Parts: sequence; structure tokens; C-alpha cells
Amino acid sequence: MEKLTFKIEEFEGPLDLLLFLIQKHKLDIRDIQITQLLEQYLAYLDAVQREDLEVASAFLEMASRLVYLKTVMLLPRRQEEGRQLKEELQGQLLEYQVCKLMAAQLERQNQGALVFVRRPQQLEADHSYQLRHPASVLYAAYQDAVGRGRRRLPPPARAFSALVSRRVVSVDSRIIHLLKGLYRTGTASYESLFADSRDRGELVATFLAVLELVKAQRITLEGEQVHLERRPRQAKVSAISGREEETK
Amino acid sequence: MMDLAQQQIFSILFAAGEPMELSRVAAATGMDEQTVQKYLPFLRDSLEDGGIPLQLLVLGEKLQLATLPQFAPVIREALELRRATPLSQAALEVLAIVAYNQPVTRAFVEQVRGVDSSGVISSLLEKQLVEEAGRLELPGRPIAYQTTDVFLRSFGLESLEDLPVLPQEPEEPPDDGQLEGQMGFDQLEDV
Amino acid sequence: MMDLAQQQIFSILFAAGEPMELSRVAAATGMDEQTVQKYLPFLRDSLEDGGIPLQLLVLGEKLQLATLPQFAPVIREALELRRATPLSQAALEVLAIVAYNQPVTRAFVEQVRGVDSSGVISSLLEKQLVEEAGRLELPGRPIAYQTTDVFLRSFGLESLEDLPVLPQEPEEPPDDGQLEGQMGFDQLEDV
Repeated sequence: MEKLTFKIEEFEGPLDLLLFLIQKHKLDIRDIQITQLLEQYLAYLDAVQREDLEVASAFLEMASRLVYLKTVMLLPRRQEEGRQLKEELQGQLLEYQVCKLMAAQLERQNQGALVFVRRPQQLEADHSYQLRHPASVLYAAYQDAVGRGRRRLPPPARAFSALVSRRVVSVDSRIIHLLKGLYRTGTASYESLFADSRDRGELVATFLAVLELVKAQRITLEGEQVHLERRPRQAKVSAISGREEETK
Repeated sequence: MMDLAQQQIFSILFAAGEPMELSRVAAATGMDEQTVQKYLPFLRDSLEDGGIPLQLLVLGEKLQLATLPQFAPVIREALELRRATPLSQAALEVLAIVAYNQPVTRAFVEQVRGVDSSGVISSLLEKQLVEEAGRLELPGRPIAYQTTDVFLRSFGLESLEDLPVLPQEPEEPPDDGQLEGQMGFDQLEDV
Repeated sequence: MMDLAQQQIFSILFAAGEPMELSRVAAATGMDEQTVQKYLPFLRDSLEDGGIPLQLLVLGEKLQLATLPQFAPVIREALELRRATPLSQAALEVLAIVAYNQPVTRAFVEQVRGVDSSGVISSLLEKQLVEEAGRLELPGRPIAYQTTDVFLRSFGLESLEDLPVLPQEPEEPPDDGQLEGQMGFDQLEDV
């Protein structure tokens, strides 16, 4: 337990680490000294970072929570809030401690690898589903499944055909495309440039194309509007570099 | 009363379920094949003496434990009653996702639901509500699933066209199949 | 020596393989549930008397036959099963949280553990130690999870009631000083 060096993977999360520190430094979990705990916690994160390991965001989040807690507790007028936050953290730690105890108990009881059961005997019986339901339950289930994630619905299988055939949207083709459009209109809204991009790869390519055109001073951006520079200062479209961006 | 060797053979055959090579039973128990063979009559006697309603089948080079024929009706009754369990919420959701998007992969279903759904898909396959529909031309050549006739029957549908219509998605990507570079000018001009 | 009722119950459980609802066993054999229940100890005795290396498991409302732990090595050898990797600390923690609080959402699990737990939940779903328990009537209709029969079997439990008792929280520090606004008994009696 008393190892001087430890790896972040040894801890299941920030709560686990806090419990470890509390135990190691014999702190009272029911009345933790936030300042002391924060120092040790940060020292630990430092040690991990010195080893060039990436610290998981959950650990950083806890660090900021501890800093905030300490700050609040220092402010005379917000002591009540500080007390509440501290109790909340202690409650969480106690709860997690119980969770660990139960996990250890379960581990001792685990005999899953020792007891075998049979697969169902193959009968010539018909296993097909026999009940009847109105089709509306499917509709309701679909709504539930998709729910608020509706906008994050993955693209249908056919959308992948493009991916599989490694469709490539080059930045150059988008540059030409944008210029052609702008030659006719002279000006367009920034958003309209992206209106016809069908997927993320194309959006990225279009965005890079815009950047290249701005850099080459072929277009200028003013607020929401994009203007074509009719008199390019450079004779050649130097933006066209021959580089290709693959779609993701 | 079974002795240790019989118990070992019995345990292996019980857990295997399927017919198991006598040679593997022998190897696992550390006996030679003749010895295992020699134990089989004793095993049969033990089953009979204990009134255990199982038979020890010898199928070529393989062994299997099976129920007795006279118990088939009560077994079938119990297993069929079991089938009449209504679909769970999870099963309904997976079924709906397959129905509205078929053919779909497991990954698609899981992405929509945000949760591992392999167990649910197996149970729908067993209930014959979905079936495999070949493999998709995607990396890894994943299996695609589609709904079945049993599905149509269970939900009183004549065809998939009869599925309740979903509300239009406001952001459905255009799928008129324009090729890259062909589109966009008109839209630009419209601005 | 098994009698007919025991033989029927045994045959059904043997053929089913998976945990079988006691109510279905009752319905298929034409007994009532109490009668089936009454037969279970006799069935256990018959197995033991015959030296049959099986145990009759009660898993909540279900029954299942399984092998005895001492035969695990020989079975594993014969079925060429690799030794199962033990459950990770993370998996045990998630299981403990689900077991004691079910049905629970992923968000609840993550709140207790203080870390993202979606991967662990997926692997527990795959191992069939937890399963979906529908959706909760909360914003976003989150999926709820509960433990399974496999969980009960794996941890040698007959029902969730058998879960080890949570450690008692040590009593609050002795309250020599009454808290503000609290009345002592003597005061109450005086009223």
C-alpha cells in the first residue's frame, strides 16, 4: 500500500485516489482537512504528469472541485456553502468506500468460474415468437430508442458506401468550387459556402478551402459576408497546392 | 452411487451439452479411452439406480447425456410456455431500429441506443423476429440484420410499408445522390 | 431414488439449461408452485444420495441445474476453456452499485464512482451479469440496469435478499450537545 511511486491506473478514479490519500495520511474521512487533501492530491497529479502520463479529465475535474471548495471555505460569507460542499464530498467518499467494501465482498464470493450450466437442449420445437402486438408499440419504442439523441442518429448504412470507396474531397476541388460560385455572384454569405457540404469531411475541406482563399487574398470576409477579390494581387491561385484532404 | 470417475465423466457431459468425443473425456480425466469405456455401464447403472431420468448416448466416438423420451411432452410444454414471454423494452427498441433502418449492423443499433445490444439481438434471432441479411461492404464486413415474416405477423403488418410513419427529420441530409462538384451553384446564387 | 414428480422437474431443468421459472415448471407438470417448491429439498436429497455431481440452484424465481465447483478443472480441461479472467476492480464496483441500488442508470453508477463507467457496463452486459431493465421516467428516458440470474449464480446467491449486508455506518459522534432546535426527551415529557 505504502508505495512511493504509483500509477494513475492503479486508481479507479479520483474518489479512489482521495480515499487512498485519506487512508495513507490517516485523515478523518468524516472531517477531512481540505487544504491538506488538496495539497496531496495536486502533488500526486504533478507526479503523474512528470512521468508524462496523461491525467484523465475526471482527475482534473476533482482537482478543480477541491480548489473551489477550499476557496469557498476561506470566504467568511460563504462558509455555509463551503460546509455543504464539504459534506457532499464526504458523503460521496463514504458512499464510494461502501461501494469498494461491497465490491471486495463480492469478489470473495465470486464462483462464476467454477460452476457450469448447460446450453438448452436442442428440441425440434418452434422457437418463433408467438405473441401479437399493435404496430404502434414499434413506433413508441423507436421514439424511445432514438429519443433526444435523434440528431446524433448515425448515418444509414448506405452513407458508408462513400467511406468504403474512400471518397476523397480535396481542398483544391472545394477552392475551385467556391471560386466558380463567387465569380457568378461576387458575394455570398459565409454560411452559404457550407450549405452543400454533405458530410464532415466535406465541411472540413470547404473550411480549409476558405482559409486558403483568404490567405491567398482571393476572398475577404466581412462579418457574415464573403467577397470575391476581383483583382487578385497575385496572378496565380497559389492556394492550389496539390494537397488533398481525405474525408474522415 | 457414482464414484469419482463416473462423476467426472458425468460433469463433463453435462456441461458439454453437445456430444463430446470420448477421447477428450479421457484426456481431461487422465484416464485412457478403454477405462472411460469401461466406466460407461457403471454410469448407466448409477443413473438407473438413482432414478435419474437421463440416458447416456453413445454416438460413434462421442458421448452425450440426454433426457428420456417419456419426459419429452412435459419438457416441450415447459419450454414452449417459456417462449410466451413478452418482448422487453430493450427488445422492442432494437426491433424498431432494425425495422425502420434495415438492413442494419449491430454497431448501428448500438450507436442509436448507446448501449451494448448483442444479447438482445441474439434473443431476437432466436425468436425469429430478425434474421441475418448477409454482410455489408464495410470495413470488417459486419453482419446486417433485417426483420422477418414472423415479425410482420407479430405486429399485424402486411409489409414494411405498413410501419407507422415516423415524423420527418428536419435535418435529413440530402440524398438525391448528386455527385461532388455538381451541386451548389444554384444554392449560392440564391443567396 | 427420484419419484415421478422429481424426475419431471429434473428433466425440465436439464433440458432447459438456462434458469427456468418455477411457475413454468409448475404449469408444465400440472403441480402448483407450492408443491414444486416442496419437492426441491427431496430433489436435492436424491441428487446427493445418488452421488450425482449436480446442484439445484434457486435464482430468484427461477431454478437451474449446475455442476459442482470441485469439478470445474476437469470440465474446463475437457471443454478447452481458458481460465476466465477474473472480474476487474471496476467491474466489481459497478456490480456492487447495481446490485444494491437496482434498477439504476449509468449516470447513477458514474456519480457514485466519480468516473465514466460506460465501458465497464458494456462488458458486464456482454458477460450477462447485468441487463437492461427498461427506461426510467426521467428526463431523457435513461436506460436502467439490473443484475441477472447469471449474477446470482456467479456469486452464490439465491436472491438479492442474500446480498451481504451493507456495513453499518458507525454511529454519529455521541450527541452530548443537542443540536439547535432539537428537543430532548425530558423536555418533551415536560410539555
